[in-house]
Amino acid sequence: MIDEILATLMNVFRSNSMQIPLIQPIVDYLMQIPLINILVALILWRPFFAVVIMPGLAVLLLYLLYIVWFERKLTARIQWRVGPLEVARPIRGAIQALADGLRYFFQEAIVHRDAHRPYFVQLPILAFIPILLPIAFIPAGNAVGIKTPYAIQLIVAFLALIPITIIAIGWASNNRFAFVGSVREALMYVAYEIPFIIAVISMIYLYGSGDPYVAVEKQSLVPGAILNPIAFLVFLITMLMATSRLPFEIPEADQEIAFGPFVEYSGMLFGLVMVLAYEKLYIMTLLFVILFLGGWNGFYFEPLGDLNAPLCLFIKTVVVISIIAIVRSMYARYRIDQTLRYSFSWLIAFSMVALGIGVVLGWIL
Amino acid sequence: MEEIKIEVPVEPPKELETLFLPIPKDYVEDTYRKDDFLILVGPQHPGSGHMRLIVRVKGDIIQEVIPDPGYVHRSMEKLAENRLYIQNIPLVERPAIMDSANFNLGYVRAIESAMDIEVPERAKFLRTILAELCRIGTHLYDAAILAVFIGHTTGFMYPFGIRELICEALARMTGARFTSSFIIPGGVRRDVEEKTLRWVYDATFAIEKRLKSFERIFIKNPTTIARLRDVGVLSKEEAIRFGVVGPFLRASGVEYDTRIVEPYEAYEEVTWDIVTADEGDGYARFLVRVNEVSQSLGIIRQCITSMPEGRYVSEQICDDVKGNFFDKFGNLVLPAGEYTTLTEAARGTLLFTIVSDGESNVPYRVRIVTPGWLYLRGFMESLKGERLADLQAIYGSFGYFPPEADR
Amino acid sequence: MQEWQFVMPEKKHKKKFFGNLKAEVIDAKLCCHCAACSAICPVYGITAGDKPIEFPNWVKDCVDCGACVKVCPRWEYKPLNGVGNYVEVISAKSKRFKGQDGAMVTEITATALEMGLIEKAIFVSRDEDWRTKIVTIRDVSQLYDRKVTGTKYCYADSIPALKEAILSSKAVGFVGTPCMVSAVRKMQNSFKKFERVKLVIGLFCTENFYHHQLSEFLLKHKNVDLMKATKTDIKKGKFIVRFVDGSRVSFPVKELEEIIPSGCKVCQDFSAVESDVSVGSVGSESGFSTVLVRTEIAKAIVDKIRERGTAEIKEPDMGAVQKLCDYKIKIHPYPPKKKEEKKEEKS
Amino acid sequence: MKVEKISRSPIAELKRHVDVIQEAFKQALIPDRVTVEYPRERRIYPDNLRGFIVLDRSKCISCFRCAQICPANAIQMSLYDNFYPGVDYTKCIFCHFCVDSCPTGALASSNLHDMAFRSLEEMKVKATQMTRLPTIVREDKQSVEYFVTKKDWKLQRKKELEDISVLRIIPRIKPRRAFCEEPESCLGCRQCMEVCPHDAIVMERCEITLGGEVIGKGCILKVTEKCVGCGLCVRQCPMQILALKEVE
Repeated sequence: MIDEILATLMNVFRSNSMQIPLIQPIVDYLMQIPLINILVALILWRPFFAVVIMPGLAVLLLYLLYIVWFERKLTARIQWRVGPLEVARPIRGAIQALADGLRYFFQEAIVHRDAHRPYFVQLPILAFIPILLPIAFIPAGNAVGIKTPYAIQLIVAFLALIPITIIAIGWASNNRFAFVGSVREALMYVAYEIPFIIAVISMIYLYGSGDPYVAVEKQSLVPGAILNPIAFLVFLITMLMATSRLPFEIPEADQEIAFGPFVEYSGMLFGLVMVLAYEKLYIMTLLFVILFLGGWNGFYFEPLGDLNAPLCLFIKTVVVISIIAIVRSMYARYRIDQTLRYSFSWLIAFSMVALGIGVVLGWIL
Repeated sequence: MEEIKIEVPVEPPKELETLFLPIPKDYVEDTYRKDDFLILVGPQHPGSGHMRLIVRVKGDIIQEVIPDPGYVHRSMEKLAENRLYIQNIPLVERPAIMDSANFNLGYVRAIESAMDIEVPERAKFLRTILAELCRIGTHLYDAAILAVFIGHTTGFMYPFGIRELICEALARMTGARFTSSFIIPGGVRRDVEEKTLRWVYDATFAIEKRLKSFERIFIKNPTTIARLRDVGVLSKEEAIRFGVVGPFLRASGVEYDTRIVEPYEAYEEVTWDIVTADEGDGYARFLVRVNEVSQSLGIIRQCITSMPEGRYVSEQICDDVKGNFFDKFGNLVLPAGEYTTLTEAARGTLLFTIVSDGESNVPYRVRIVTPGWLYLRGFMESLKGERLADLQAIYGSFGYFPPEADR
Repeated sequence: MQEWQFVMPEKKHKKKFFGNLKAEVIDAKLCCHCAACSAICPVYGITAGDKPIEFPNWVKDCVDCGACVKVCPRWEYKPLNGVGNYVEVISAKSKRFKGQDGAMVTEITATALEMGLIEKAIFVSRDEDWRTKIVTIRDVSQLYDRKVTGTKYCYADSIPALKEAILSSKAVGFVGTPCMVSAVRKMQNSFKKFERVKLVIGLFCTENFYHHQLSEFLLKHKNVDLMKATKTDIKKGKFIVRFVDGSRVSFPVKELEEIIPSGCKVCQDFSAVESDVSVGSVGSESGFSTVLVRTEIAKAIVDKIRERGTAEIKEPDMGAVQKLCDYKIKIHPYPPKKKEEKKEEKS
Repeated sequence: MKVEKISRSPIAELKRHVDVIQEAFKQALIPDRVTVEYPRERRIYPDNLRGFIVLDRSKCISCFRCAQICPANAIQMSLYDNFYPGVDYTKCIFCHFCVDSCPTGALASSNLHDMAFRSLEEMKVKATQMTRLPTIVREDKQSVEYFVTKKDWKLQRKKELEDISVLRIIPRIKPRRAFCEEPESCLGCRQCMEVCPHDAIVMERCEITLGGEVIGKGCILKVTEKCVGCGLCVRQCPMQILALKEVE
């Protein structure tokens, strides 16, 4: 009975597995060992590989360690400083984020008396569901979790759920500053979501489909950024707003409202809410790369086989995020009313122009 | 648009009763009855400094701010009554250690006016250099705090980097990076070598070059301008009525500077401009101080190039301070009377009054009125009608420094 | 290499010097509470104030220098009496100041300050409760305070203040009772530094009181609250207290007999024989003071007053002064008689 | 002088954006870094930096001037060690009033600025520990100097290590000795004798003669050669008749 099930699973996995010539000998060797072989087959099963390994959870963790360190290091460089250094000096403090994470893990997570205890503890974890779900729909070449022609729309829909959890976190904290922060988050949500969706829709019109495969294929010659530069710009700015990065770090604004909705968090829970924005940034940048920078189009090395596309997508994403990280040391924070005014006037106007370009170009192509 | 009234009975939070607040209970109830909201900013808040601001907001608009200072009150004036006149010098520097030379200068000038000491020219020039270095240091410090208050971390780091040169100049001249206690009745404690003065002269140009970097990335930054312009406006009349002093008064268009009105030390012998602005908003207050930094650099350069030769301490006191310090200053007794001096400290007019009974070697009373305390009212008034997010921007634009105000 | 010498007074008992002083003066009820010992003590151990002179823990803390013995006016006491030598005697009233009678003490001090003869003067002021308080007069303007002028009839620590004053200035004026004047003269004989006391003004004195005893007596027996008083006075054998509302209480001095300190009961010096100038109301009509000028410096001051015309000057009645001097010898015999005698009231 | 007006036109706004981005990228590529990686490298501080206080025991005359001028009350004179000063670094504010007060140059400043102590007790440095610089753990491999020209400010790194030096300035004060200005005013309290840390003032009991006539028993006070001119007796004398006088 078990053998049959295993054999069936094996067949399913083998029929749709990643072909990587470089590690093929190792895979062949491991396949001969019972029980290990089913694990290896599972890992190399394309939907699983896309969701859990690349560009999914495993590299997401790697990316988190990298970006927190890189951002601090780059900011320090611009600010005539050195940055994190003393944790693992030979590699210039590269595991600083890991050390911070460990410290958060062992720190006491305080839940204060006036907070709504269940929600206060559950919501940071619940917030991960809308963040991790889009990964299933993001394809990287042949590796894809769930293949659907409406992938882009679905990703946008899931991203729109995240602010609701942040607002709920602010409510559960039961603190004045958290309350102010939640209100700001809600206002920001309205402000950036409309131009963001219009910019995405303009690209869908341009490519004629919500299917990432179509989008990437259409960019094989000219990337989307050149086809529709205004949508590119609007997407970039709304991405900063959506992930509440400077100059739009308004809901958190540590000097004004002391980290806003997250003011009461400590320990591991704070670690979770802190990486929330970084993860959102990752998902949005994946979408950004697929829509504007040609997705997994790029280099192709024979030995890597199927791994080329996820690797290319990941590298592009990380490079884009690294460039975005410089914005943090360039700008101060805008005020909430200024941001709302800009987004409801300039950004929406620009996104409408982008929509027009998308419709026209989509009709031509 | 018609306003929709929703009757929601809101009870004031219990913590407002349990906390010690300098506001009556009626006020709290009145606030909540009128559908306003009280926010306690500080003292454990990243953007409040060592004070509490009780902010009454309606929506996002600040209706009224009640300051609750005194968290860093160190009873300077009482402590000064128990120390020798000379031992008070390190003490009076402490309210604002960034601005130590100006505080030191004000106190020492009060003693000199009591003892009728004529300060030699060289000492006057050296004192002017010290005072201006501390002024630049304070303005840079305030700019850094302003930057971090509006979320610009690079703008925080650059002034502190530049201030390192000021500290180094002070260290080379006096031996301490700040709180140098270098100015004593009759002159300064030690002569400064030509080589050191040359170094300071070169450093002023290096500071200017680094300030250009700072200007591009923070002063002229569009986000900075957006946050500070048309925010916390104090008109000329308001600024005068609320008793605002120093660069903040000049930012509202009033040409008042103690260095011009009652010149002291070498300020008469160097040429410099009094910096003013018309707008009276946060950005004008910031720009006035930025421009004052370049004026101060000019004063330092002129002082060094036209530094006279001669004694560094008055012959009425002693020939050489080294070794004679206790014998000459240990039992200083001022003639009975009240001696007041006005000094232009970095943040504004600083008043020192020493009352001596003519018998004891400790002051009968020392009164310090610091600029921070004087412009607190104007600061609170300028907050009215602004948004909650502007609280920190206006705070930074005033460079309010609670230890200085609380003394 | 430098050496100098000083004389130690002879000891009468085999104790430290304060022990000698205590045995010979304080315990022998001769102490006049002039506080000279308190002033001179190098370890500042002797306490005066509104209570008898003492040195807590003197057995241990006294440095045995003998300075207190050298300055004590009652050590080897030879009572002074009579009117003494004088160059000139006038009866005068100040035009500038308001004082007890003619405000001549104030006038003389003010003139001396204005002439530059003295830099400062030690005066006795009072608080609301008529406790004595020492003030150092540096400026004539300080003398217009009504609390500074006027008699207090209570002991005050003027001499400790005098010592501090001579350490910081070259010429000092001093006002005190005859025993204080004797103490100052004795200090000047022993220690050269006290020659800086240029002007010593003596007051006519019959007796002086402890403040707490006087106020308690007045409250208990006469129902008088000194807090509300504006002026105290002894006139023609009557103790008079005036109040803010103009009312007054008076009773014979004789009734104060029980609170007269023992030191005053052996004192025969009425007119401050050793002073530069003595001032008192006796011998003049109401509102005028009798001024007995004894030395050159005082003569110069009185001449200046006369020249500037800041005081009205009349002829005094020296008979009354002489009479009171004799009376004091009579009521305060030395050595004291064992038996208390009834004293006649002087009208 | 009025501050310049900032233009509100969108073109100027855009130009300022460009300026910011330019400057940030410039700094990211070639940073004007000014950080000193202490303790692996140490700053070279000027000689006159007010740091750890060093005592020369042979010069100290135990005059208490340092202890009496100290605004923070940080100096204690050791009763068991010839009244030599010890600095309590929990209180010291490094104003160096004591160093300036020292009449013989026994106290000197060093530019050692980074002492660390293991306990609070250890921070009360005794006179014996003040004679030389404390041993500090040095990890520095190179030294850094602020090199300033009219054009720029650079960190100049050098291979040679920072030299922690002691700056001792001997004040130009002649040796002094206590002297009685007015022996006639002497109280005979012998406080000067009591307070003298060097036993320089001695007393003999004898008969006092004045003009060949014995006037009573008394004492003779002598200031001997041992006097170093610390002036303690001058400050102690209740009649203030003593003074310091320069000797040849």
